[in-house]
Amino acid sequence: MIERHASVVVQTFVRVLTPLAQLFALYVLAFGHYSPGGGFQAGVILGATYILLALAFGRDILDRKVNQPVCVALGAAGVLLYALTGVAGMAGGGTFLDYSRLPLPVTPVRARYFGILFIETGVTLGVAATLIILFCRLGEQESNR
Amino acid sequence: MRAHLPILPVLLPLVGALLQPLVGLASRHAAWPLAVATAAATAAAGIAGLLDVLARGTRRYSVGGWAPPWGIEVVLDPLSAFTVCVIAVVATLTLLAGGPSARATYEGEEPTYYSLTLLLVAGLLGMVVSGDLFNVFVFLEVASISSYALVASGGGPALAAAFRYVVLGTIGASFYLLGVGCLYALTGTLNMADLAARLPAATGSPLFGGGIVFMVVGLAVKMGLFPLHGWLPDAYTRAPAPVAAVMAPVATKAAAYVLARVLLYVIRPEGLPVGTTLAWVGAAAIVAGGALAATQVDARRLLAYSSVSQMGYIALGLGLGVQDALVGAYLHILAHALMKAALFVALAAAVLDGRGPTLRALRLGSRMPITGACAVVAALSMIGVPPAAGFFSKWYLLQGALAAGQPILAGAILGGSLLAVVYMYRFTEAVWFGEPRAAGGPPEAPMPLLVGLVALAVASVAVGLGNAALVSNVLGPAAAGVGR
Amino acid sequence: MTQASGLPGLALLPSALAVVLIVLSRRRPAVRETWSILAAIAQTATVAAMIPSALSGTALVWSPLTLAEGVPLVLRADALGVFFATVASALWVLTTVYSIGYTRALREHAQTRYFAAFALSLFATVGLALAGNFVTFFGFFEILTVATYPLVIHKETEEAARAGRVYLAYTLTAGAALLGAVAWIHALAGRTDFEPGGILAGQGATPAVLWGLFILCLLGCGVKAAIVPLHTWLPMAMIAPTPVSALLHAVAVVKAGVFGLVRVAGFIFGPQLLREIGAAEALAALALATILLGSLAALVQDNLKRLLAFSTVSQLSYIVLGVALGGPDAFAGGVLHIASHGLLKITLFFCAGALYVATGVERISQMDGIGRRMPLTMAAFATAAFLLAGLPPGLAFASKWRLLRGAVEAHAWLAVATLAASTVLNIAYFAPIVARAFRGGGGAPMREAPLPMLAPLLITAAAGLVLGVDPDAGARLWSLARAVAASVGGAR
Amino acid sequence: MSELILAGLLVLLVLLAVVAVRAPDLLLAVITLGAYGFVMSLIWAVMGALDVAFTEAVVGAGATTVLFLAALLRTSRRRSPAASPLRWVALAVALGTGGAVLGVTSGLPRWGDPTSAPATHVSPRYLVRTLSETATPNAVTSVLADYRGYDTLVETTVIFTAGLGCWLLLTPRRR
Amino acid sequence: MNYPYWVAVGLLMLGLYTMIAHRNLLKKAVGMTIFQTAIILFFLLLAVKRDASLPIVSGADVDPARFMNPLPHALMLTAIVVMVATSGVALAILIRLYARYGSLEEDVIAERVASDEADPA
Repeated sequence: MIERHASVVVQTFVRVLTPLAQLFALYVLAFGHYSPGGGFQAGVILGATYILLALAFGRDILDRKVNQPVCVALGAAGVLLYALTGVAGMAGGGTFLDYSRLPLPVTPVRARYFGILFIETGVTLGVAATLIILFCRLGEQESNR
Repeated sequence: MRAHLPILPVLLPLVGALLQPLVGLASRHAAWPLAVATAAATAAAGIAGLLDVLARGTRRYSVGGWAPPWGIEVVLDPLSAFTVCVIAVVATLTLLAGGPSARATYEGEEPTYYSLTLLLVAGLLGMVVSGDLFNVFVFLEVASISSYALVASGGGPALAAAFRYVVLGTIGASFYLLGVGCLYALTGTLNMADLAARLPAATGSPLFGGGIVFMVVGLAVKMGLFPLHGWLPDAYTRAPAPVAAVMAPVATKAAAYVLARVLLYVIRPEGLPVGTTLAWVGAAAIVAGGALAATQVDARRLLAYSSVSQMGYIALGLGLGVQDALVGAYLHILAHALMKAALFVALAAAVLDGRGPTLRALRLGSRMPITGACAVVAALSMIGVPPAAGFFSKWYLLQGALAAGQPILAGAILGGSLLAVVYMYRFTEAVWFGEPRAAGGPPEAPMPLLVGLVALAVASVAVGLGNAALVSNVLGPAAAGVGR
Repeated sequence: MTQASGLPGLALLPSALAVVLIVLSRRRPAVRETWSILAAIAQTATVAAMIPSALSGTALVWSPLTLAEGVPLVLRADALGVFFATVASALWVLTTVYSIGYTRALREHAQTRYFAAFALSLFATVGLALAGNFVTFFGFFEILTVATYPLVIHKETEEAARAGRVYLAYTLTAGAALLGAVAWIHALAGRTDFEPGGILAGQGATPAVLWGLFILCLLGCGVKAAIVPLHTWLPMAMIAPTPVSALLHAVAVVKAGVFGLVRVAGFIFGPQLLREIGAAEALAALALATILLGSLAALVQDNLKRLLAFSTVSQLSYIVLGVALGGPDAFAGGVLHIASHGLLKITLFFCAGALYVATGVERISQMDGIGRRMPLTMAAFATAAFLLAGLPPGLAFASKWRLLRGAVEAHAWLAVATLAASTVLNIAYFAPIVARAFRGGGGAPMREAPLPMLAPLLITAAAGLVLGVDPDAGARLWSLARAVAASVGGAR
Repeated sequence: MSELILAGLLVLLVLLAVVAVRAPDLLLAVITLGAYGFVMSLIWAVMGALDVAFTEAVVGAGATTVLFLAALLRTSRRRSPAASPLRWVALAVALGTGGAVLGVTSGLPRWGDPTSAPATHVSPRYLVRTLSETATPNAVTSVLADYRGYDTLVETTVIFTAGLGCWLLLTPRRR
Repeated sequence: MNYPYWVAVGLLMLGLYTMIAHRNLLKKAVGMTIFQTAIILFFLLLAVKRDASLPIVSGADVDPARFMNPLPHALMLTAIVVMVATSGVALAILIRLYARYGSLEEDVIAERVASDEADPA
C-alpha cells in the first residue's frame, strides 16, 4: 500500500531520525522512574521507528528487515521477561512480582528499582514487537482470501 | 510451592501461552501437547488449591508483596477455588479433545491458536482469583480479546459475528469499568475486601446504585444473560468447532462468577431490588432461551441458545440468593460446563467427519456409537434426568425457589427443563436418526477426542452421584453466610 | 420396623450387570441371551428372598449414598415394594425366554440395544418398586422413561419415531410435574420418605397447597398409569415389538405409574388426608370414567394389540379405584390386581405375539378359525381373557371380588355398578375374538409358535388359574397385599 | 488560567468528536479522530496526568491513527449515507445511559476536591512512600510497575494478545 | 463545579450512539474509541486535586494534597492500552470482512453472510 517514497530529502531525514528516535526510546524507558514515560511509551516509539522506515522506503523493507514469526516470539519473550522477573521474586522467597526479593546484590528498595527496570524492558520489547507485527500484518497489500 | 497456590492458576497458563510462539519457532507439532500439559498442570494446581483451602481456609496472596488495599491481592476461597477447578479441568479436557479438529482447522498455525486459547484460560482464571475490581477488568479484557480473535479466525460469517462480539463485548466491559469508577469515586479503593468494609457507610449515594447497575449490566452482557445475549448465538454458531468447544463451556462462567462475587460478597445491595430483578430476568432467560433453542435447525445455534437458557438458571439462583439457590447456581456452573463441553466436542467430531452443523445432517450414532452415546448422556444431563449432574443443580434451585416463596420461579425452572426436553430431544434424535451419513471416513472419532468426550460424559454423571460431598464440603460453605 | 441389609441393593445388581454384559457380548447372541436369562432369574430369586421379612413387617433398608443434601438414596423392601418387584421380575424371566424366541423368529435388528434397554428397564422398575423415598422413586421413574424409549422406536420407522416422540413428550412432561411435586413435598415436610399412612398430614399445608400437590402427582403418575385423558400414548406405543408391549406396557411402565399413585395415596398423603381434602372422591370418579371409557374403546378395536392396550387402560383403573376407595378390602384388592392384571394381560400379549409370529395375523378380522391352527395358544388366550374379565376361579376374580366388597363397605354404589358393567364389557370385547377363533377354518394344519414362545404363555395362563384358586400360593401375593392395606391403615 | 484552557480544549474535543462521527468521508473521520486523541492528550496534560497524556499522544493519537489509516487503505473510504433502522434504539440507549451517568455524577465529590475519598483513602501512600519504598520519584511509574505491577503484566499481555490475534487473522492460512 | 464530567458523559453518549446506530463498521470502531476515551476521561477527572502538581515527588515529608492522585493515572494507562488492543483486533476483523464481502456496511455484509450460510463456500 505504501509506495517507496521518492524524495531523497525524506529518506535521508528518516535515515538520520530513526537511530535518534530509537535512542530517545531508550531514554524514555530508562528515565520513566524520574519523568513521565516508561516501558510502554518507549515500546511504541521503538515500534514507530519501523513504521517510519516503511513510510520512507516502502513497506517491503519490513519484509527484508523483519522475520515476523521471530518478531512474534520476541513479543512473547518480552512479556515472558516480565513474568519471569516476578517468578524470580518468588524464587527469592517473596510473592509473585515482589522485586524486593530479587536475587540481586543490593538493598531491597534498590532491588525494586532494578525490578521496575527489568519489567519495563520487557514491556518495551513486547510492545515494540507487537506494534511491528500489527503494522506488518495490517499493511499487507493483497488480501489472500 | 504451597504458598503460591493462589497465583499458579494464572501464572501457569500465562507462561504456557507465552512459550507457545517460542517453541513454535522450533516445532509446530509440540504446540498441542504443550497446551494440554499446561492446562493439565493448571488443573492440578487448581485442585491442589481447592484441597488446601478446604484444609486450611481462605488464602490471601498479596502480589508484589504489597499489602491490600495498596497492592493487588489474589484470593482463593472455596468459591473461587471451585470455579478455578471447573474452568481449568474442563479446559484441559476440551483442549485435549479439540486437538484433532484444531489440527484440521489451523494447519500450521497451531502455536498461535493454542497461545490464544491459553491466554483465554489465563484471563478467565485471573478474573476468578482476583481480589481487585480493576484487576478483574484487565483480565476480562485478556479473555475477551483472545475470544474475539478466536471466533473471528473462523473466517467468513464468523468475522461478522466476531465484530458484533467486539462491539457488544466492549460495551459490556466499559460498563463494568464505569461501575468500578463509581465505586472508586465513592470509596477511593478498588480492593474487594476493603470495599466491602467501606461501602455500608456510603450506601446512600447515587454512586452506589449507579456503580451496582453499571457493573451488573456490564457483567450480564459478558455472561450472555438474556436480553443482553445478542453476541452469543452468532459467536458460538460460527466459531470454528474447536474454538466453540473450548469457549462455550467456560467463557461465560467467569463473568457469572464475578457477578456472584460482586453482588453477594462485595456490595450486598441491601434495599435495592437487584437480586429480585436478576432472578426474574434469569427466569425470562430460561424460558426465552429454551424457546429459541427449540426452534433452531442448526445444531450449534441450538446449543448456543441452550446456553442462553442455562445461564438463566445461574442468574436465577444468584438472584434468589438463598442458601439452596446459591448452591444450585454454583453446582450448575459445573454441571453446565461439563455437558456443554461434551455436546460441542461431539459436534466437533461430526464436523471432523465432514457432517454438517444442521440437525438433519448430524447423524453420528450409527457411525460413532461412543460419541453418540456420550452426546446422549450430556443431553440427558441438560434435560435434568437423574442421576446426571444437571438434575441436581435444578433440584437445589427448585428447593431455593420454594424456600424463597417463589413458586412461579420454580415453575420457570421446570418449564425450562420441559423446553430442554424439546430441543435436546431434537438434538438427540438427529444424532441417532438423522439422514444416513455419507460413506467413508473414520468409523469412530479420533482417540484423543474420544478420551476427552468420555471423560466429560462420565464426569457429568459422577458429579451428579457425588454432588452431596461437593455441596457439603465446598458449595455449602461457599454459599453460607452470604444468603439474603 | 426396619432392618439394615444389602439385599435390596443386591436385587438391583443383576439387571445392572446384565446391561453391561449384554453390551460387552454384543457379538455373540447366545452369550448375550444367556446373560439376560441369568439376570432375570437372579433378580427374581433375590426379590423372592425378601418376601418373608416383608410379610413379618420388617422392611429391609439399604441406603448407600446421599443423593443431595438431606436426601439419601433409600431402597426399602416393604410389603408393597416386594409385591411389585416380585411380579415384575418373575414375569421378566418368562418374557426374556419369549423375547428370544420372538426376536429370533423375526430376525429383529439391533437385538443388543433391545436386550440392553430391556434389562435397564427392569433395573429401573425394581428400583422404583423398592424406592424408600420419593426422590429415589423419581430417579428410577425417569430412568425407566429413558430406558423404554429405544424399545418404543425399535422399528425405526417414521411411525415408530412419531410414537416415540409422543411417548417422550407425555412421560417427560409428566416427569417435570412429578419433580415439581417431589421438590415441593421436600420443601414442605423436609423429607420425602414413603411412610404407611403418609407424611403430609400435620405439616400445616393448606388444602389449596395439598390439592396443588395432588394434581401434580396425578399428572406425574397418571400419564404412565394411562388415566383418561392422559392415556393416548399407550395405544400408539403398541408399535413396539410384542414382548415390549407385553412386559412394559402391560406390567412395568404402566404399573410403575399406578404403583406411584399407590405410593402417593397410601404413603405420602395417606387415605385419611386424601378423604379430608376430598381428593379421594375425585380420584375414584376419574378411575370409574377410565374403566368405562377404556372398555368402550376396546370394543371398537380391530387391531388386537390396540384392543389389549385399551383393555389395559381400563383394567389399570381398577387398581386406582381400589386406592381411591381406600378401605382395607378395596386397597388390598387394588394392590392384588397389579399382579392379576399383569399376569393375565401378559398372557394375552404373548398370544398376540405368537399369532403374529406364526401366522402374521395382527387384526381380529383375520383370526377366523385360527384356533384350529394354534389350539394351545388360543386356549391360553381364551382362559386369560375370561379370567381377566373376572370370571371365577381366576386371579382377577380374587382381586375384583375384594374391590367389590370394598366398594360395598364404602357404600360406593356407583363404583359397584361400574365394576359390574365393566365385567360385562370385558366379556363383550373378548368373547367375539374367541368365538371367531374357533369358528370354521377347519382342516388347516396345526402350526404353533416356536416353543420358547409357547411355553411362557402356557405357564402364565396356568398360573392365572392356580393363583385364582389360592391367591396366596407361591409368592404369597395375597398376604403381601393385605399387609400393605393393613400398614396403610385405610381408615374409613 | 489553566481552568480556561481546559474549558476551551474540552469544547474543541467535543467538536472534533462530533466531526469524527458525522464525517461522510471515512478518511476525514479517521484523521479527525487522530486530532481528537491529540486534544484529549493535551487536556490530560493540563489536568496534570502527564504520563497518561504522553501515552495518549503516542498511542491514542499516534498508533491508533496509524492502525485506522492502514485499515482504511485496505478497505474503502466511502460509506453509504442511508440511516440505520436501529438509530432510535441507539438514541434511546445512549440517552438512557447518559441520563443514568448524569444522575450518578450528582453524587460525585466536587471536582478537584482534595478531601474526596479517592484523594484521601488509598492513594496518599503511593505519594508519600514511593521514594522510600521503590526509589522511584514518579509515583505513577511506581504504582504502575510495582504497587500494581500485576495489572501492568496483564496489560502487556493484552497488547500481546491483540498482536497475536491480528497475526492469526491476517496471516494467509493455507488450508 | 462538575462540568468536565458532563463532557465525559456527552462523549460517552455520542460514542455509544455511534456504536449502535451507524451501519458502517469503521464508524462503529470510531465510536468505540470515543466511548472508551470518555470513560478514561471520567476516571482521570477523579484524580484531579485543585492546585496540585504532577505526582512526581522529591525529598521526604510529602503532602499528598499537593500532588495529583497517581492511582487513576496508572489505571488509565492500562485502560488506554486495552483500548488500542481492542481497536487493533476490531480493525483486523474489519479488514478481513471487507476482503471477503467487499463492504463495510453492516446490512450489506449481513445479507451476503446470509447467502454464504445458505451454501457455505
